[in-house]
Amino acid sequence: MLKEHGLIDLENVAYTYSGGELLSEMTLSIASGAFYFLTGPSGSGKTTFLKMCYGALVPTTGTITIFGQDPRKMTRDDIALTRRRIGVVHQDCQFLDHLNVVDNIALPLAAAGQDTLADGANLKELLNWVGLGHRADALPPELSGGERQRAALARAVIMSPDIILADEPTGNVDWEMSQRLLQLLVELNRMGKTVVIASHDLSLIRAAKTEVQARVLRIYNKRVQLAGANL
Amino acid sequence: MLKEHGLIDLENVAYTYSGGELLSEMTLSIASGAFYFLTGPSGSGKTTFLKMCYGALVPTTGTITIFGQDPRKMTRDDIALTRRRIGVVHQDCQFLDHLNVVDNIALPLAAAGQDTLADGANLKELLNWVGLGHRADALPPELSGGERQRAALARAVIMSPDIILADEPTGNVDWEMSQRLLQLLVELNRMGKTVVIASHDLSLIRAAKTEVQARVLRIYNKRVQLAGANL
Amino acid sequence: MTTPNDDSGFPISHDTSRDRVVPPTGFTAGLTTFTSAAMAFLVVFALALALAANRLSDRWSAALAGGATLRISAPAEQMGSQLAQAIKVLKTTPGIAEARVITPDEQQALLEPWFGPDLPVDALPIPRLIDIREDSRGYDAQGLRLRLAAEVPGAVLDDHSRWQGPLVKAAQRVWALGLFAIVLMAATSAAMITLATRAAMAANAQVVAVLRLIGARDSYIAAAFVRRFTLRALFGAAIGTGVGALAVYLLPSKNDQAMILSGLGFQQLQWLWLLTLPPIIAVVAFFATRQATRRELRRLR
Amino acid sequence: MTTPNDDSGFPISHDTSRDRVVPPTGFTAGLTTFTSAAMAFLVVFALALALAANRLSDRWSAALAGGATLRISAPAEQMGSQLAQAIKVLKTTPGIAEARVITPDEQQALLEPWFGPDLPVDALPIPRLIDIREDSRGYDAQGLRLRLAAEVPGAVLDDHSRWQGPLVKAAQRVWALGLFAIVLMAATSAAMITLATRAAMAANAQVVAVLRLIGARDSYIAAAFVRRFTLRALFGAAIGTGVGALAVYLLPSKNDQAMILSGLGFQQLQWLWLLTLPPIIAVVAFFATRQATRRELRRLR
Ligand SMILES: Nc1ncnc2c1ncn2[C@@H]1O[C@H](COP(=O)(O)OP(=O)(O)OP(=O)(O)O)[C@@H](O)[C@H]1O
Ligand SMILES: Nc1ncnc2c1ncn2[C@@H]1O[C@H](COP(=O)(O)OP(=O)(O)OP(=O)(O)O)[C@@H](O)[C@H]1O
Ligand SMILES: [Mg+2]
Ligand SMILES: [Mg+2]
Repeated sequence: MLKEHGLIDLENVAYTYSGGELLSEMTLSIASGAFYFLTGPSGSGKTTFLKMCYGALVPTTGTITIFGQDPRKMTRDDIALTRRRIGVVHQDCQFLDHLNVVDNIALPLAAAGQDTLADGANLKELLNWVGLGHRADALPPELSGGERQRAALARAVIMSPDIILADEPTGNVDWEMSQRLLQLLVELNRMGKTVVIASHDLSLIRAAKTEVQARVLRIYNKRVQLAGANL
Repeated sequence: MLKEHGLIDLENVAYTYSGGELLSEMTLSIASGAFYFLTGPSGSGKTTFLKMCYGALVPTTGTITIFGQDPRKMTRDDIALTRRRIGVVHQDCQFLDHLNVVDNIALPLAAAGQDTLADGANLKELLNWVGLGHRADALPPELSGGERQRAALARAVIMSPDIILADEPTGNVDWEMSQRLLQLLVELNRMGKTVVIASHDLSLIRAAKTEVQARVLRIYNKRVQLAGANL
Repeated sequence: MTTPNDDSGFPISHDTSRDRVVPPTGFTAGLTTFTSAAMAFLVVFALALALAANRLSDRWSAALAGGATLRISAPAEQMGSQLAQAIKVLKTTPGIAEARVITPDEQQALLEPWFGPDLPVDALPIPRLIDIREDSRGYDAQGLRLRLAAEVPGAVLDDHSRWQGPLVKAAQRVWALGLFAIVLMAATSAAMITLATRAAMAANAQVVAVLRLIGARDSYIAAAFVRRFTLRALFGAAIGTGVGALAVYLLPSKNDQAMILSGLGFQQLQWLWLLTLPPIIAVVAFFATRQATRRELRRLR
Repeated sequence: MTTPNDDSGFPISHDTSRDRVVPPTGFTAGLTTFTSAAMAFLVVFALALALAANRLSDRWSAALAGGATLRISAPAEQMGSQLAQAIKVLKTTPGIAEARVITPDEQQALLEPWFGPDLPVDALPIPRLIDIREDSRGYDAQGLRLRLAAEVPGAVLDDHSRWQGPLVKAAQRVWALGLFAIVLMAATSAAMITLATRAAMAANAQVVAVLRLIGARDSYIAAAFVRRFTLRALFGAAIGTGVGALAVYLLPSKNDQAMILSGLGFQQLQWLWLLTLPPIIAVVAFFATRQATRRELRRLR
């Protein structure tokens, strides 16, 4: 069953906040190993879509299947275990403000009961990748906006998850840094990870297209559509 | 004295966090009525600079003069009164999560003891300008990332301040919306308000240059420099 | 009664929109209310205990009232004159309110437990007793003894308080302990309300940051928190007092033999004392939160 | 003593890294510690009061021990035989531990307050007294009276407990009230610690959100909070107990006349009871926080 479908499958999914229907009739499949961009105007439902993908929200109608499981039928422990296979970069990156950057990035390892120290070398490398090598001992409130986003990305990939869901991971960083972060995600994608990036930054998407075979999902008029080659 | 100088004057200002010197030897003046962009790599000190401009941080060395006053010599009440003349858009927009969008935007009026209802008409107009007319009754945690940024901008301008300091006000909104917000700021500038926008989005800056005589401040190597026409 | 979410009626500020900036709910809110309620409840009990002890010590004090007995042993033919002489002495002793010769019948009753009802008091050469009540000034027992020795040779002064005093002292100690417990709980309440306020302020650091950012003065921010917390404390104290009063009222100790500890409980006007409890706790909360808010605002600069 | 920020030594979990995810400081932390401390302090006092009352009621009960006096009025020539007869009856009455004829000297001493030292007890036709101590079973006063009426015509049984009982009852009531206060405070502590935990959880909603996001199980999150709060409660209770014990120890009530309320205070082994207080409060805190955490985790889904 997992073979036939993607990592995450949506079937006729709709989502309604108290305000009204936001997303509807979404049927699509996030294919394993693919690289996706998710775009659409502000308030169109990108974050909502991603939240359904990692089980933080359940569809109002329709069915979503995450790694072959329906989140409605999963216990909270099941959801916790599933989350370890999903790296999430939240739009408003949240950290434990009393732990320093390294500890925050290594937190998924601690929560999964893995030894933090064994991965010490990797951790350092990762920190340098996101340009936070010199800020390792800083507390999250001492980071700049862009630094926080990079730390969130580092935390999302530390468990080497099967799929990475990043919500505007480059919203607060300069062009050079955003290229570097994109590079990191592209490399992870080449290692077989699935990547979904929500972004309104069309120039970023264009730049990525030169590096990777990216598919662009576009939320328009409550529907998610696969955008063509033209952007 | 206020005549001769700008709204905010920095003289040989340096700022040092516990980590080390971040900004140094900054001598510049924010001229009344001008339109500034503040740019620089992530972590270069844009937010720090803006925080000094509204008195949230005081320089480690050197002197900053805000509306002719030295924040080091101001009481907390003085600072509060000064803040009413400064509209600030924080990078991580903060709201009172238990009040709805309208009340949050009108909060500066309430804190200043002004009647909220008298400005009712304006408030509605402003909400529509930032595209939040339909979300007026929502609570801040129910807003999307871009919606929050727009609400923060609306709150910053509601008191009709002398100067607007906006930290990445378009980091989470799509191109179309960012143009619209820029338009709002340009109009305010035409009405005589001083505007300072910290942003790493060069295309936004380029777009603005066609509309307004904008000066670009660039943080580079701990110094703030006025960038030339070439960007 | 004003509920904590109700903005009307408490005269700290007329600007009711002001404390809307403080989130209305949350567990620090519940904590303050509950703390006040619990403390008020305990204070009601301590008060009941203290008042019962006070009543008891009053009653015993009154019963003794510096009570003393003058015992006169004399041959039957001198008894009359010695009694009269003793009364004369006592009447002229400052500090003695009353001196009364105990009649043979009363004496018979007093002795009955020891000798049975058939004792011929009149026929026996037993001493006669004079009951002495001192007034508020008290009398000088030593001086009285000296005078009596000179003028009424057969008289012996027996001072009851020598052996009944400890009873009164014990009751007074319970009363003092009750007051001590009340002071202790008031201090504890104040400390807890202070801590709850600071916890709430810390939890609402973002609220403070936002208000600072938009140019709210410290006094504006402080007033919002103080008002909110004072109202919560008042509300909690009212509930605690009410429940406490009900519990004291329902305590099954009324129909008991009222001799020693006349049961916990308030008498008539004492119930009115309870009405002062909630305002007192609210005032304590007011100053505690004001202090806490100011400190926290300095800290969160 | 383990401090709340010290991760060693408390055997809830060996994974000491675990509760680092809960912010170590903050006023909800102080609140929990202070609440436990205050409650432990008050419990120490309530315990002291209760124990003092218990001692008192024990002493009085023992002193009375169902104490009674048998008074025998008889012509001098029959007195000896009636006394002997009465003792015989009493010795065969079930429930009476001891019966002792009070000697003339003792009787003289008892009567001295009333008649002075010169009373010729022997020469007077005053009754003789027999002191009766009942054993734990107690005796049937009514039955004894009937037997005595038949066999010892001059005997009258005077049951002390008739008028001394209320004293014992009063002391027992103080003891019961002390226990009641302790239970009340334990309940209050539990409620406050629960509220403090929930306040802390609410204030740390972001911590919970982050931990959920990165795939931490509820049990992991809960354990961190429970451990932290149990340690804080233990720490606070230890401090409160220590300070309370010191205060009781220093209370100036020792050299007082020990007759009625023998002073607040603990005697010898009773001090050891105090050692059990902190663990008990910690256990209460453990269950209170576990309950609170689970509920809060469900709420913050
Ligand atoms: N909890 C909520 N309750 C009610 N409405 C909500 C809630 N969360 C989001 N919304 C609304 O749903 C819409 C979509 O929100 P979402 O965060 O998914 O947008 P988005 O595409 O991520 O936007 P952005 O690019 O600005 O982040 C917005 O209008 C938002 O106000
Ligand atoms: N409170 C603090 N204590 C120590 N270092 C801090 C603190 N605040 C900021 N910094 C550091 O100072 C540097 C500049 O921070 P700042 O937020 O001013 O950068 P920025 O230019 O706004 O970056 P961005 O574009 O990413 O928002 C960063 O490296 C940051 O980690
Ligand atoms: Mg979003
Ligand atoms: Mg910044």
